[in-house]
Amino acid sequence: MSATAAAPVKTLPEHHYLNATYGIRSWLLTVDHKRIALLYLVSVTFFFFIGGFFAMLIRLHLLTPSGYLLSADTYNRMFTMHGVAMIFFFLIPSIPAVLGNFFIPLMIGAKDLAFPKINLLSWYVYVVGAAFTLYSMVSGGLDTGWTFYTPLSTIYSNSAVAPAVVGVFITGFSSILTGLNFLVTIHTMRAPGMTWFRLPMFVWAHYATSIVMILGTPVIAITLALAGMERLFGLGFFNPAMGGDPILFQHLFWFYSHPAVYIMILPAMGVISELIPTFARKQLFGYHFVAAASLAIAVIGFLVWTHHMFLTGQSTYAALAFSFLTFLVAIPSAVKTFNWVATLYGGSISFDTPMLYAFGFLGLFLIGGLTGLFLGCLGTDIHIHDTYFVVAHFHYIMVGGAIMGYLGGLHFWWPKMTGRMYPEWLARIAALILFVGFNLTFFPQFLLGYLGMPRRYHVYPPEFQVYNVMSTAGASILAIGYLLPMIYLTWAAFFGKVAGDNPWPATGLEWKTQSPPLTENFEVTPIVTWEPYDFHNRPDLGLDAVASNGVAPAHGDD
Amino acid sequence: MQSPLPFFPEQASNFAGNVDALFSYILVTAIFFTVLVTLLAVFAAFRYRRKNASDIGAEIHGNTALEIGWTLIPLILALGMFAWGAVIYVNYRTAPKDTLDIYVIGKQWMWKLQQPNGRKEINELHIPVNRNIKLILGSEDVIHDFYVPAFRVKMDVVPGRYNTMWFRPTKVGKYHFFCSQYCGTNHALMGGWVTVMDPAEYAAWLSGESGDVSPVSAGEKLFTQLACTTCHVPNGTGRGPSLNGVYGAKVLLADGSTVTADEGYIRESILQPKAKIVAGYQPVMPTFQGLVTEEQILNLTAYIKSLQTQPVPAKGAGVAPATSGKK
Amino acid sequence: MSEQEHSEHIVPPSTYLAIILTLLVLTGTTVGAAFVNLGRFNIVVALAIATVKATLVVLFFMHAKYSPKRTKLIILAGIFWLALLLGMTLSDYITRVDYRGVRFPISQVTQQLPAQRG
Amino acid sequence: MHRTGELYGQFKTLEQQKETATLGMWIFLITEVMFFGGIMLAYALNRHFYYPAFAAGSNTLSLKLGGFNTVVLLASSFTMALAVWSSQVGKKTLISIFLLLTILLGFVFFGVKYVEYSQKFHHHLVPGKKFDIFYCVNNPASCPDVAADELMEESNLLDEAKAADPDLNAHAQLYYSAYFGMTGLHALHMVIGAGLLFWLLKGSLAGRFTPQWNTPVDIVGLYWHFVDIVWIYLFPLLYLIDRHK
Repeated sequence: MSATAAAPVKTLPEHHYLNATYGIRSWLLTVDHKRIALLYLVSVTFFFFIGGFFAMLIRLHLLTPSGYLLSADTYNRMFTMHGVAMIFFFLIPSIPAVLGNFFIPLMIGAKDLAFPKINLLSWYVYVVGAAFTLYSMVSGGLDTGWTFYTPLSTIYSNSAVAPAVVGVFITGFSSILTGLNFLVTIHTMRAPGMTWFRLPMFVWAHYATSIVMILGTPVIAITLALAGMERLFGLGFFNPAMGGDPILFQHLFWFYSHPAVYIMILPAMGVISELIPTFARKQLFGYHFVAAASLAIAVIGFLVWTHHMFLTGQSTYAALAFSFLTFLVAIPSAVKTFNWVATLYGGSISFDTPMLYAFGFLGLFLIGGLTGLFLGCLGTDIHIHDTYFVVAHFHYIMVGGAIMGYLGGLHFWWPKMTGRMYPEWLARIAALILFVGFNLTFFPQFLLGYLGMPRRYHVYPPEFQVYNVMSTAGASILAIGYLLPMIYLTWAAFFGKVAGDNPWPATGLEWKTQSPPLTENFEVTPIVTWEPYDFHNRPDLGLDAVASNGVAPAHGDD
Repeated sequence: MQSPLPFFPEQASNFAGNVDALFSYILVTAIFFTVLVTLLAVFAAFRYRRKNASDIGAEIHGNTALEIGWTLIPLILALGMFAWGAVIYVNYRTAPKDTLDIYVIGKQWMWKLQQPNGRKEINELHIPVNRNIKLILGSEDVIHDFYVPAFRVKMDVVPGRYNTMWFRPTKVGKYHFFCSQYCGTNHALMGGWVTVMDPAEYAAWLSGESGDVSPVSAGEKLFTQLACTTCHVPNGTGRGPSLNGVYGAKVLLADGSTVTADEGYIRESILQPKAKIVAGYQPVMPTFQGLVTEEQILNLTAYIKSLQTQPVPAKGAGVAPATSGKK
Repeated sequence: MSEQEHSEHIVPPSTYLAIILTLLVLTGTTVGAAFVNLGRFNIVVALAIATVKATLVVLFFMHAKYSPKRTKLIILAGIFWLALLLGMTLSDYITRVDYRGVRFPISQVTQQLPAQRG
Repeated sequence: MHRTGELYGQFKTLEQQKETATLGMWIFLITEVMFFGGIMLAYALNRHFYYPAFAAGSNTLSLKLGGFNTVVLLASSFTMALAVWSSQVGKKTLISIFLLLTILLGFVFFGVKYVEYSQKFHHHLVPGKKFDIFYCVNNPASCPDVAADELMEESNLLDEAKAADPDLNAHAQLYYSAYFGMTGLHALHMVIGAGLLFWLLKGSLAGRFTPQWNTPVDIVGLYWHFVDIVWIYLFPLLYLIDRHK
């Protein structure tokens, strides 16, 4: 344990996972979870910029009511491929497969995940799925919407549906394998003393996420398999011409795809639950409640899926039940938010870039979550279902929530992953640009939605133009906000200042090893004797032992 | 839409005011929590900002009373939203009886609409103000969705089944309607205008220039052509039940259950006569599957609906005895 | 990890033999039952017998009977989630007013069908 | 990760390693349950909507072949269980014998499945444009493998079903969608299982499995039994609808 390195000029450790072996083979055949995480980092970033490129075209096109630069068919392909790339190939793997893969073993004091080879396999599965999807994008594109609704996708679309469906189907197994690996690892690989209630909240969040991956993803797999076979071989479950029911597809699709939203947001919540205590230097308020809220979201999240289908003609009774459950799933999210804010109280708050992302997340997730109430509510959903209101809502959750969490986590752990610091002031400016650009892009879409502009329109009546122009302007700012971190983080990985083992300092086990870590993570298996986020009994962090901000200590009964 | 930055669209139906009110209620709640959380966070960020590099925060682990509080209060507020929303939704999904029924067929990428008297329109809908309007929605290909923002109503149009939606326009004027479920290339072009008119103007519009036969009379003709009259004798003496007054009433079935005779039931009885047998009758009716077109079924249904006002025979009607007095 | 010691419970071949014989008898029973008209209970009986057979396989062939509590919990969770998927979806279909799914005449729709495409 | 004997580097003990592997397999099997759950749901709904078509479709299947395959699969589960037992008590030759038996039974299953599939193909019972549930009844000459009295029976059944459901031919395709979808996925799992069994056989011939270390046998055993369980449900759901006529 070399946490007390306080040398005046910091240097990178002599041996670490990055220089353990060299050559392309040592990366492509690695079973080291940290290297696999970096493989994922490269792949999901690639898809993020593909998706972002499509998004930029969409926003440019919508500058004028009659459409600016794309034909109807091209526009439809753009938004479909934007959705597919972003959801299946960026958002779902982003935090779990990059940050989760890298840090879960480190955080629980394990040498690796339980199944390192399966971990590598999951990346290859992802790559194969991605290859099919890219093939579909270049061979005619895909124009069904990322939701693949039947019978449009199975019978009527003349775009490259089959390879895309196969691609998403295959990628699903990557997600299943990752979730399986995490669940087993968290159960059996914890270091001595790392009890369930000493786990960092990031690990809890991934535990909950993995449950969703395990139980939901197989259902989307079979659904897409059936839809694919329907298109290729004429199976008929979703084909009204044979008496099949297209609504059944939606049931099966949303059984996964609603919980999939929690695959995206739960890990981000986990990141935020790390960032806030670290940068407020304070115990996470209500640890047990935040952990329980993660599990509650994962479980109740499975019971709300038909709120995407209130207007398909589904049973009124079912609609009532599912709307009720939808309101229930809002509660644990609210509990988490309140606990984060309460954690700030009496803290010693710094404004390093990761913390700025945490504040950004709080604001955007709050708006995203609260606007979900309008959609879960039966009365208002009649009006705003399938309008830009929905588009704005889920972008606040997925972009404002999940990506803010992802970027916050990347900045927070970048020194651990690469051993080097990113440029602090540039990063703060980028975070600010992102926040402003994001709000300018997506807030006007709430207004558009309530005014009645349906989603997925390549042309629109002129009365909607003002907000569309605002949105496009915001998107340009947002694009800069995303390019900046990509550039300076890459630069920092090679040329940044050497960070040291624990630059923040933070309490987690991952900070007790060197940066970048050894291939085996720890020289000696650590023994955990402290509570999570406890700054008071950790002399090894080199901080003052008592709080100096005038708030009396209070031992709650959490 | 006059304001350069509009917020609420025009309110032009019975649902609009209520949906906007509910929206405002949720909006106020949402703003309250957004402001509360933001203020608390900003306050904490300033009050507890780090003064010395090695400062740490106070030792606070949590507070169960607070946790329970901020679980229960949002729960209660949320249940209020749920209940209000549920009332509007149930009202929306349950059409009143005295509706003006308009058939709407969606296909890639146009809407075909038909008035009760048979007058057809493409991407245009004329309706009288202050009448309850019911749209019966069918699709010829993929899933569409009929959406009128000014009325705050929409409903998916699903191939293979019928959905219905209803509303009562409250303001004369012209309003956009859209297709709101992505349906392929020209999804965005699949819209048009709803024109809400004074009843007198509507009547004039309806009678003018329409060369189409009303569905009721077309249905009556078909009813004879297809020899339905040989069994479904109005006075109830035929091999099939009399259809007088049957629409909208409860029908007693051979297995003892009852079913409300709505469009769906009538459609099923024509296409799959053996699915539901009226009590006291033999399953002798042949299926008309493939023999009648979609439009002809609509006409037959319209005709059977017109028999609603005919006297119900004491014996031989399909109407269940207990509830034979309709609504 | 304390439940580790008994995970190596060895089931004797005689138990396996008894189980396989029971399974074969139950297979015969389920075929026999299918030839008796029980109305709607045919499916109930068939599923009940299948469930008994599956339970025997899980408990003995797959050693669930001798496995730690966690394994049993996982099995139950799987069954529970399957029930959620089936039950909650069917709850929509069986409470629809027109739950039998009144459908267009096939001829109407098939005319519109373009050729199947890859 | 380094490997010391049979212990992989990320683990501390063989017990931890085995516990982890078993847990992983069980969790994987739960994902399989959900996977088959989706198609079960499609089956359940369509069977509910179109019972006559499903009954008619089921009656065109060969109960003899289906029943025989059920017995074969159950027997293979039995031999698999004995292979696991042999590895636990350290009877190295017996492991290979039982694994071989399991593989053989698996191949018998494939053989029968092949016969069944090709029959359906010749009888125009594969969903798609050529699908015709009346094909054999109308063209007895093209279906030499169906006996005349069976054809008579089938003809009566189909007429009855047609009377109840005029769209029989469309809805029977839904039954066959379920049949091919479910049995096809099951067969795919069997193929993967057979591959795993060959891999085990290689290991057991090399004498790698001992009472101390037999995790692969145990794990593959779990998988094979699961595939058996799926068939235990598929058999009555597909072959035994409305057989009493």
